Amino acid sequence: MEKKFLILQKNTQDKMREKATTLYIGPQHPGITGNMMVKVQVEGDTIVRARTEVGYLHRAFEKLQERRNWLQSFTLLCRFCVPEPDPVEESYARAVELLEGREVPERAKYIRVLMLELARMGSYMLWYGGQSGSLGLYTIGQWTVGDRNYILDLFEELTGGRVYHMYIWPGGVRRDLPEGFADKVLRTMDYFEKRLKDYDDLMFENTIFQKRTQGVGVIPKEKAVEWGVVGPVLRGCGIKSDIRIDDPYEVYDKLDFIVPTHEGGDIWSRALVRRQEIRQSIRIIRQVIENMPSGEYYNRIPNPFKWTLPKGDAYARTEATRGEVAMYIVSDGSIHPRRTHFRGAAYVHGITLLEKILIGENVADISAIMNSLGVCPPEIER
Amino acid sequence: MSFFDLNGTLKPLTALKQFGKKPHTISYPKESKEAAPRYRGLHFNDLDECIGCGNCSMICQNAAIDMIHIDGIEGKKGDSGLRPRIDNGRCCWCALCVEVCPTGSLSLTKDYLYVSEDPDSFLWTPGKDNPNGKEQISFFSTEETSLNVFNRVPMPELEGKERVKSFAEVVLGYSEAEARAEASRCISCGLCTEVCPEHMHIPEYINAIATGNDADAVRIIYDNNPLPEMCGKVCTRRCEDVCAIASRGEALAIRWLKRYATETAATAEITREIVNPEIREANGKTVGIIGAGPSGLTAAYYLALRGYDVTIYEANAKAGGATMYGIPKYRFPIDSLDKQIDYIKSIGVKILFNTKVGKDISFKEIYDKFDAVFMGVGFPDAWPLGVDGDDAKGSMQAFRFLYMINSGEKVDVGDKVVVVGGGNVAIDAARVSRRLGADVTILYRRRVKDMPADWEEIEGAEDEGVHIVPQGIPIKIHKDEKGHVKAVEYLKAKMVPDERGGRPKPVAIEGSNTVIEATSVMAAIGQMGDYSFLPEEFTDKIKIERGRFVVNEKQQTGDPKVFAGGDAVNRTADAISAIADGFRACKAIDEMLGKK
Amino acid sequence: MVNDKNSQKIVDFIQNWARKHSIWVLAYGTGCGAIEIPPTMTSRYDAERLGVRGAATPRQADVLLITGYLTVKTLKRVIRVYEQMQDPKYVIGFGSCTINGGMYYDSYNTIKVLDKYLPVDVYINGCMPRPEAVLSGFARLQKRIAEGRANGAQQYKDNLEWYRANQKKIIPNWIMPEYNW
Amino acid sequence: MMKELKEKIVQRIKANFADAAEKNDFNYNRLDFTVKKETIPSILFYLKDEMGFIHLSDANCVDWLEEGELELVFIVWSPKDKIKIFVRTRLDRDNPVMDNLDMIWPQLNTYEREFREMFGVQVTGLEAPDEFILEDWQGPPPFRRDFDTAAYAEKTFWERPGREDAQDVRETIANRDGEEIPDFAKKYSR
Repeated sequence: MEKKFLILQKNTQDKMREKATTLYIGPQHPGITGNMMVKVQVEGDTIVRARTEVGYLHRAFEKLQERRNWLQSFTLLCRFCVPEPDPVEESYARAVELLEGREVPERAKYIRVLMLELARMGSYMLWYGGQSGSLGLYTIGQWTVGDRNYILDLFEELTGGRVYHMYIWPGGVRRDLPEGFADKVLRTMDYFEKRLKDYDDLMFENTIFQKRTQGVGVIPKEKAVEWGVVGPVLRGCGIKSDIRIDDPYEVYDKLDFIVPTHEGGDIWSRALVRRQEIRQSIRIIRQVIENMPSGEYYNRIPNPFKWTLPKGDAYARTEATRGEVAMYIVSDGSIHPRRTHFRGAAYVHGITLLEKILIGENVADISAIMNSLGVCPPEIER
Repeated sequence: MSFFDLNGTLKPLTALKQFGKKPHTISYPKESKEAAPRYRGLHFNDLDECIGCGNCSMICQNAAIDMIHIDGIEGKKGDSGLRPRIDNGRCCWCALCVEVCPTGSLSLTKDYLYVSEDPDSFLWTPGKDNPNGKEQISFFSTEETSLNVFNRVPMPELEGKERVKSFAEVVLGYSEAEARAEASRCISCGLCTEVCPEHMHIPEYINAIATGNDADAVRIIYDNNPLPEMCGKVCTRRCEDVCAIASRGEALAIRWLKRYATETAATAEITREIVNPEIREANGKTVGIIGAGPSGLTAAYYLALRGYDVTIYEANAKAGGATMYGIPKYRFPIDSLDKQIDYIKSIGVKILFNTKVGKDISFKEIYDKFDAVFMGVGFPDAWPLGVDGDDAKGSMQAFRFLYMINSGEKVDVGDKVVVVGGGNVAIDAARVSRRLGADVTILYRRRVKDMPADWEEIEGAEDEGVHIVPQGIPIKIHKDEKGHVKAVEYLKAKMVPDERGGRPKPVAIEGSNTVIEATSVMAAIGQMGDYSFLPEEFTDKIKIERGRFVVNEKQQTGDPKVFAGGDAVNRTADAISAIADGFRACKAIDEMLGKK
Repeated sequence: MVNDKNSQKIVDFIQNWARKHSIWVLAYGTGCGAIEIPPTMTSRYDAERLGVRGAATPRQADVLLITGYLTVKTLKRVIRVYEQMQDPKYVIGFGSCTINGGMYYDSYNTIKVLDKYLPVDVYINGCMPRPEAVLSGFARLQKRIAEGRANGAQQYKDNLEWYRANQKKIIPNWIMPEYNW
Repeated sequence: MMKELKEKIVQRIKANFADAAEKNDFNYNRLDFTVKKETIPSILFYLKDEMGFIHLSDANCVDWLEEGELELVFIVWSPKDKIKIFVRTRLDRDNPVMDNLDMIWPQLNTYEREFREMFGVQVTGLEAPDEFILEDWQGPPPFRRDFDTAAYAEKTFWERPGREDAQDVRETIANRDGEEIPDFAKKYSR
């Protein structure tokens, strides 16, 4: 009887292997993140092989920037990664400043941090919706994406645009804070602090969410750095790594905040890291508002039509919600960039890492895993 | 975790408590949230304020902005007559166009709704398509936020106290770094070229300086101006009046940049090497030119380049005309003039000095000898003051005074000089007198701001301690017993608005007589021509009206063979107009003789 | 009865009225415009009030949103998606880049003029169009449906050859099933 | 502190890789090494395994058209020392060949696919599908400097008509006053 069962089992397994099916997930937003395709081979509903296919959003920004001058290039930047455009703008601005040796006023640095942290919150609000939506919990998305509008309202008031801010540019920021803006930010923060409890109730306390995420999409801790894992995903593996601390920029070294980590390396730990980071962002924003110095907000660039940068290259890294993003610029001394390159966290997370960790997972979890890795296809293809 | 997790099952149900809450849904389109005060929506352009410089279309990285003609808007000086039109099928509302608009006429509004089923309807002429957009302006640029660099790089100068000690050049010239910085402020719109009588290629040479190609800048400058160093130092620079940057800031220092470029070529030989002009083969035609002033030299230079055999007859010992004898050396040193004359001579222009037409050689002789004749005779005489006591010793014309000083003669002006007039000649005479050690007062009929002299000159004079008395009309020169000037009596004037809309007129206030002591009085109220060299047989063809030759648009007089230019022709009476006359005459002569 | 002109009018009216109030959108955001779709759909703006809601597959959807630039690679998929959709179907072009290339006008990989490849019923201007603009775009589409003028699909059928030629010009490797037109 | 650390790193690299030319004049936490392309795998291995530069931050290709070379830049980061090192090398532009490096960092596989597709770099030993971002691309590698994207776009795609009445400001003014801009000056017009 025992033996017969084993034979039966083996036969079934063989049959299944023969029947390994290829599934095409996408290109219609497989992870509610953007257009890309994951081609998976499944046995039953277990993935045995995964290949990504990208290129649906390739606009050749890096090529286009070569045709634009140093200032004009700046307007393209926010389109690199749509949910959170500000880190890209910031890293470009800082790379240019690094290459040129341009000083940035203290106030501008504080405003930049304010922007970055608001953007982080906005992006995490969208992530809440995506992460829970990919598991079938749609109510959370209704709340968080709806509440995200309050952050976008702040952006609109500060920069004049809801989604594309085009605000952080070389030399500082574009406009000073409008009157009464600090109070509005604080009020919004108060609101979010209250709401975060609701999100917890619905998401982290929810059995469905716990069961679907714990132990799913595990990244081994010892391999994580080598595989190029960065940001909240790496912190979700229990490794404390944050560019804001390791390679501090703007005024992050003057601010007091915690870098949360969680052992486990699964979706659940990553979600917990993000959950705590929102609280840290609120903390940073409060500090920034409190310590905001007065003075200049912009160190004027020369006439943009004749603005040249010295020969050389510069590389500036920024911590975004997806992890380390960076801008590499090369100047040949002319008014146009010789080459720019945007290093997105998703470039690594969305291709090699995803292909690795999808193996052995359930088909139904692809979307959740992609979301938890912060895969942002427009950032991969640029 | 147990199989059944009670807490985790019940907690999500707390969402039910939201039932009673007021929703935050905006019931668009019934109600709508107003866009933020800084919202970047559709464009608005103040069509009257816009000068059509096209800066917006240049910064647009999407090539979304076209400059087009709009009915009802004509081009004029300082306005190209074109207005921007945005292709909303390209625009990304980055508002860089707003940031670089020199006038601040372009802005973005709170209005953002534009939904249409016709894809061809997305061309948007701001200001024309939303005439009421002004009330909705949200994103605009101020002097503070604008990306134009409104502040000029200051020109290094000698200190006022230092200056009066000698005739050393006051303006020291830009260093290379300063010139690059100043040149890089230019937005290359080219509005300036229209008001330049000579239409110099200003954006091009400034751009060449900005990019570090000084040699190219020199070549571009010499393309239509053979005396650029002179222009670089003393030009009246109308170009700077219409500079787009000047609408909210300080105009580009176009003159100083030209000066910088020409000074990079230190000698005539180096100039020749850099410019390396193409000299056409001699074509056997000859042109005679009367007067080696700016117009004559210009005509001579470009005719020589075109292969003509050119001879200039100059009455004085040196070439340069009014720029040699009328402009003090602290503004225009003799070296830099010599350098340019040497360069022009090196092209093959012959100059016969100390040859006064009408005395040393007759006009008829020249007329018969050459295939064409160009007269750049200028205004060698000055108007007398024409008040009681004008004949006193020590009463002179400022222009004569400058002539004597520049020829190296010694003039005793005493220790108190009164200069009457408000033009550059008056300021020059005053500042020269300061250098001779006198206390100087300038008497001018109108207000200081009405003075036709360059503001920089007026400021310079004040720095050097020249006293300016505005709104003073001289009525009498008092003489001492030896017939020498003792004092000047003048009436104070008040400004009366002109009914016809012209500039306000000074009207003397009766009984406000004031007397200032003086050892010399200089009249600087204008110059006039001397046409005695012209024999009568020509005067019926070569007409003179109101003291000036009558010419057509090709600088041709009634006699087709005779051309004229310079102060004796144009009303603006400055060097650049004279150069323009000379260049035009050259082209006309070439056209006329080339056909034969 | 159907042949009767007046009754046809009534039928059309009822049909259009019904269609107008249930425009289901295919959840396929093609470009950056997709970022303003979640806010439009969620509680703050709540597009479902207008009968706009997401549909999972092309077969169930009425509206194809081209939310921004289309790369050549995506265009191929979009054409296929569009052809799979059933009548009535409409296309909304989002943002500048669908109209005349937008900020990608000189990119080698994005198409510039959407209506050369697909029939577009309504364009929404903006970069990004904000949710209000998106809603007014839907409102305009509803109006056109009610007036019976949103006939992009009919245009596509009538001019299929022309569209096909344009599409094939930039998609060199045309391996696509032909749907029965 | 930082300076000494950098100095130490330079010493160690120089001792092991004779051909490494360093650039150490940055006033922030950065070092540059330029090496021959044959040295690239060994120096990257050494940096990662021996010196703690375990994080590959970025890999890049720059086209130096005028010099006939492609430059590869690898940026590595040490979480311990908090220093980033740029490792550069140059490839012949006409025949750019590099070795596959994805055994050092698996994500280099993706970068190499991009180099191959966008710059035409041949990567020996790379196992990956031919196409990465582009599909059915028939032109030259698009990120090379001599590929003119605007010209290609104009040739390949339509542009909406209706904008033909646009005028050039400089030209309009020049025409109005009869200015003749000489040809050699035109490159300085905007």
